[in-house]
Amino acid sequence: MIVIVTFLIVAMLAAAVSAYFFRDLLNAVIASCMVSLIAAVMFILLHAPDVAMAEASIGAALVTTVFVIAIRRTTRYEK
Amino acid sequence: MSLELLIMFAFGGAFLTYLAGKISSKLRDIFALLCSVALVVIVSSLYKVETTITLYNGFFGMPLSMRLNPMAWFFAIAIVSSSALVVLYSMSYMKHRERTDYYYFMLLLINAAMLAIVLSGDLVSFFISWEIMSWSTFLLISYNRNAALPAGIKYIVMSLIGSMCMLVGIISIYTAFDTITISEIVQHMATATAGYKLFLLIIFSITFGIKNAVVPLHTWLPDAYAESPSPFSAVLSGMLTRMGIFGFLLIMFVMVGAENSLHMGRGFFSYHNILAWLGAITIVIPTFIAMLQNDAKKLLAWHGIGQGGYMIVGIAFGTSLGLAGGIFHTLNHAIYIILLFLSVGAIEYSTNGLRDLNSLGGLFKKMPIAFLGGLLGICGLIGIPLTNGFVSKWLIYKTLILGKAPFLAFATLLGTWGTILSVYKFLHNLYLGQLPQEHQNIKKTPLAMQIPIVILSLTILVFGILPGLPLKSINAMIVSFGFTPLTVSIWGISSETGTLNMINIFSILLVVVAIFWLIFQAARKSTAVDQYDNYAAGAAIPKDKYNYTVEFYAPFYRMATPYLRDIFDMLYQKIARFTEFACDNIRKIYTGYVSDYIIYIILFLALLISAQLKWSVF
Amino acid sequence: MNEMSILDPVLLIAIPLGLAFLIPLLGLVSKKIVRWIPVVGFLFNGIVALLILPHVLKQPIIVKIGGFVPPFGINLYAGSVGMLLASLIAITGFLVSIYAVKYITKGAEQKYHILFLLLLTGATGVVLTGDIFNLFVFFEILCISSYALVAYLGTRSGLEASIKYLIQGSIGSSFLLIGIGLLYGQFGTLNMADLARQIVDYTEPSVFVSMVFMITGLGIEAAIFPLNAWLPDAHSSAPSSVSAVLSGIAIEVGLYAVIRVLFTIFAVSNFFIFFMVLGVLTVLIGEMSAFAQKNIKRMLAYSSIGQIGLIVFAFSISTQLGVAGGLFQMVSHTLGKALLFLCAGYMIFRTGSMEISSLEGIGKKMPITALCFTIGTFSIVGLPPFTGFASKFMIIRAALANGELLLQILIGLVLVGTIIEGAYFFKIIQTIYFKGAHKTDNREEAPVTALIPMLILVSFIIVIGMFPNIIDKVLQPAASELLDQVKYIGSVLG
Amino acid sequence: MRKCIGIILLIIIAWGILTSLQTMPFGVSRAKVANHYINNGKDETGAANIVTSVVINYRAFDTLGEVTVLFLSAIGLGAVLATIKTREKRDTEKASLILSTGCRFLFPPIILFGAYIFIHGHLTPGGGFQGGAIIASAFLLMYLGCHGEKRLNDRCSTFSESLGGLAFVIIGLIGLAVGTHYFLNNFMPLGKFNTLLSAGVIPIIYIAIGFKVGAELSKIIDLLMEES
Repeated sequence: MIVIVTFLIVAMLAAAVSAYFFRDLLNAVIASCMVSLIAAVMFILLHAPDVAMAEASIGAALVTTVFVIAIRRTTRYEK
Repeated sequence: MSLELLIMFAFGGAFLTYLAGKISSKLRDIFALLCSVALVVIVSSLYKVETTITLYNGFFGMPLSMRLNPMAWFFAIAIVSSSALVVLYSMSYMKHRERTDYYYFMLLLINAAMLAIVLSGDLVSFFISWEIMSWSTFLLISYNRNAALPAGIKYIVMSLIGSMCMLVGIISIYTAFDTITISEIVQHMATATAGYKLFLLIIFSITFGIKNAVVPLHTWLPDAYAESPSPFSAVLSGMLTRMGIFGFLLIMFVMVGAENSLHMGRGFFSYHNILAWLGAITIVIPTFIAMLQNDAKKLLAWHGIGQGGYMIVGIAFGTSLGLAGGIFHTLNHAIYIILLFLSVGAIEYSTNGLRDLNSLGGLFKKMPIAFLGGLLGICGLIGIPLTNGFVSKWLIYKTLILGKAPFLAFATLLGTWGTILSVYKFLHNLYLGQLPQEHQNIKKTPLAMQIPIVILSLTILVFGILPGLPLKSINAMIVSFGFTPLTVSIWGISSETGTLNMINIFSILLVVVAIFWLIFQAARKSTAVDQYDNYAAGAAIPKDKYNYTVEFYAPFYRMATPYLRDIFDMLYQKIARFTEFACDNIRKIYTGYVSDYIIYIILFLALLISAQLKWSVF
Repeated sequence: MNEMSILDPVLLIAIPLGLAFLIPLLGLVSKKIVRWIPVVGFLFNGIVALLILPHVLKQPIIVKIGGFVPPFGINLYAGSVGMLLASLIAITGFLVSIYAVKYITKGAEQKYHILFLLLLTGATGVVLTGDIFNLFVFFEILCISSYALVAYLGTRSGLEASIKYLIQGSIGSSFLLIGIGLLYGQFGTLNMADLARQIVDYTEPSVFVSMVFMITGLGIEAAIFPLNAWLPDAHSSAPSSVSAVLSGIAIEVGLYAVIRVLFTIFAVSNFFIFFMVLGVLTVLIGEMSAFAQKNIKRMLAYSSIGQIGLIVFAFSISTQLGVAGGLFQMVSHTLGKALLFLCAGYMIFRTGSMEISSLEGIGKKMPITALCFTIGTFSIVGLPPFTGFASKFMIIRAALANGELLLQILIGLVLVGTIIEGAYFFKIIQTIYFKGAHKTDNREEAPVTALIPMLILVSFIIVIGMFPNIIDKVLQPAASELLDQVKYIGSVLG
Repeated sequence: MRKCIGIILLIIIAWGILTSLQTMPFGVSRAKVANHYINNGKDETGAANIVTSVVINYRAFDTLGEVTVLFLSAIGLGAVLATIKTREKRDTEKASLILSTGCRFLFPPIILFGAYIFIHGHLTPGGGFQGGAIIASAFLLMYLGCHGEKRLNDRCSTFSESLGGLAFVIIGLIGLAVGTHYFLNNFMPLGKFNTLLSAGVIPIIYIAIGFKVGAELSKIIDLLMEES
């Protein structure tokens, strides 16, 4: 169990940090989507399935879409 | 009851006049005149009445009251009668101007506010009326547009500074004594410390000094007088500015009390002495600056400042004679300066707005009534015997000589000499000398403008010959301040060193004048020639040179200009410019970049956190 | 209590919310009805609030939402302060929504009315709630609707201002949320009274951290000096009817929240000197920045900053008089600034420009509007006999009452700010009436729907200015309510 | 330079938060309010899901506010986007048959799942918000997978969001009118614990919220998609 949690936390941190460093904004969005997704899993592990549900659908799906739409309307690469 | 009626009449009349103007301008004129005449009637019916009424308790539970006493009545009658004359005058003067409804409304509102000031029995209603007066004055000063706009701003900013000082003073009185009623404050004042009294005197002096244009605070006045419509200049100079004198009387002799305010400080550095010296400076410098003016109204405006100095000297000297002189001079000044502004206004009306002394002249024949007004006005201004100015100036000189203040006396005399020099220029350049060609066919002065001039001219003579009429009620006022009463007769006044008796002077002068007149009549040999009928060395003088009054005091002008600059005005301008500069730079805090703003926010938060966690400030 | 249940303060929030939800449905039926929905809603609110107001002066009404006893459920605290501000919000909202009936003609009208309704509902919620998280929720409603309304005109400057406002506002919201979270972590409750009770005997300095977070978060909406950079842009690019409520209501409500947090929850007394200096800085910087403006709405917006500074100063005197003065200043600023923005709205509409120089001759063109504008400026500057004077009088009185030197110096600076304010407002008045040629334009007065609210506001300004006793009866209990933490805790928790 | 200052300031703020957090022991229940919810929630509200009992009963007012916030963001977005008219047609590739068929196939189950979540909000984890979000994700799938084929019915979404909100408020007002006169009072019988028809008004409110949230989130997506 502890291994899984550690792995998830490391992955989450890695995704968060890489979201900061990506010059390609689309990649950054996907990375932040991953953060949300892992967070959802973590919530399930912490016995909060309802929060997990919200996080998965809103954090991972809807927000990502909104970001992608925004990128589509502007530029893809950070200056 | 009649006090409430008076105030309601004054304010209500102003509003109704405005509404009447929406119906017809004739109705408005008549209504305005009726209102102001009715006010005169009501006020004069209240002669020797002393009452106090409470208007309402609505202002934070403070009783707002009105009270009538000799001082209030004296100022009230002066206000209402001068405003009635001015309204009458305006009926013709303002006829073809725009926005006359607004003009009358503001004029009557100012009048009502001044009435409320002098009648107010407590400091809050005093302040409220004071402020109504200030902002409505601002609105009317700006009426002439263009050059009037900066004048208005200058006026209102200085006025606001004054009001804020007064507000602080009033509220500090309220916190200290828990009352705003003047009569109660008087009783409490005994318990106050000398320092507190001095604080009150100074902070109120700033307000009243600004309004009365005592020298370092005078700079709003010349522009404001010169740029307002002439009838309003008359009100402004005659009564509105003198609300400052009313204020000085109120704070020095009513609220703080004569025995306190005249013993504040030691020797030269006592409050009233410094005030008297400021008054003396106010007499001398503006009077000489007046000499340099080429604008008739500006010239009068500078004299307005200078004459204010006499009043200040008189009341600051603090003897019953001086006080009487100061107060009487306030009234006299009101009469002759209104007269002068009205006659200048008449010229302005006839010449379509000209008031430049260099391009006018010889209007004596064309406008005899205006000339009469101007002549008697400047006689009063100088203080020639038989005019009212003489009596009050005599009282002030006498006070200063009796009070062993040679320097002050010299200053007042110096002021009078300056006055003579400069008003001669005024009189000469307007009425005497040659009439320029283009003014041969000027408009006639309408009757409505002539009547006030005549009435005021007569008043100057009446008060000059029978000074006892107003001096009686001034005497009552002085007694109410706790001074020893003067012995006043209808012809004059007697003091411990000499008696002023106008009937003697009058009869002597009458005889002298009659003799001179006879001599002149008998010896008259001159013939009248046309102004272009003159030659110099056989050649006609060029037309533009014929008016020898142009640059009347040119040598003096060249000599004195460097010393007679209005340094205070320059200083204030500098401060104003600096403020503007500072404002412009402060604005740049808001850079327009969100990142900066976020830094501000985070900085604020971090500062507070570290202040607490590191140093436990809170 | 039984006859009061008809007049439950919760109706002030529930009915406008319901109406806001109803608008899209009505929009399907008729576009015209929609315009009148906010009018109806705030008329209702105004009546209810004024009916409740006398009841709460002695004893606050504690509304238990869902019937759960605080601190377990959410409660509304309808005390004198809350009801005073709620009535103010309802009245202002009513007047401004009448104004908006004709004024808002472009864009998604229906959405404007929803947003407007919700903006003021959020404000009402903030002033009535007794629960700190509930405060956050209503605060969000207030903020989000203002973000959207600022950008409503869709101009470039509007969008830019909205984005700036959004960024800073979101930072504020998250700080507020962090603060609330820390408090909940420390005390395990969200009820204000319960929190206050526990904080009284809690000595850890870290409680201060949560307070600072909350103050900063709320301070951004309240436009206290270093946090107010969003305001000039936002208030000047919104439609004028929105600027009126943003300036008149939104920042006041933000300030109310700051004060509530400071006075009731934390009751920190030695923080106030700092706050007072901040208030004076806000006054000076606001007024000085306003002085140099050429754009009338920006000038009004900066002047709002100055006024907020004055209110902050008054509150941080933290005496009965000072707090009452601050509340009074809130009332007079709301009335005055709403009036000014409403007038400016049609002036700008008629001249087609926001430059002050373009207002030349508007006094002839729109005499009534110009007159209302003039009265508004007089009231804001604090000239009698208008409300601004009465409130300023009270504040100066409060400042001088203690005889503290610091207070005297600070009030002096505040008065310097007032003089600067006077200078620029009087300049505008000259521009309106006395500048420009003597040409006689044909009259283009604002429509009746705009004039009615203006004239009502003017009459309020004059009546309250001449008879401040009317409102003083509410201000005194309101001030003692804010200052008396013990009574607050007692009346909520029993 | 600016970055350095920013980082230093943020470190100070983090330090502040950390000192605060140190005073809270992790995992230890100190909150008496929370204890009350855990111990009495079942009896007072009749909901098997304690989270739901808090969200829809104890703190229903907050929930009403949050629903409004969501409503606001949809309306606000609409209001802002309505004024910006920069619609340009872009060339989009049509989705492949497999993708679009798959999406169409998945659409009803996702909707059903969302409905299940909010109908059973008082019994199982989740509720109106989650259910609504899931429904919105179904619409999102349709927009992504079957480009431009199926659009949200404007009238229908307006109806459901308005009626959802209205239902919430009206139920609250009924609570004020009947029984103990409290706004948002759970005035209906609590029913048999742990059955579908229990917990009084909670399921009704949750259904309303579910419809409302679903409609609003879908609308936001619709607005943004339409623009791009």
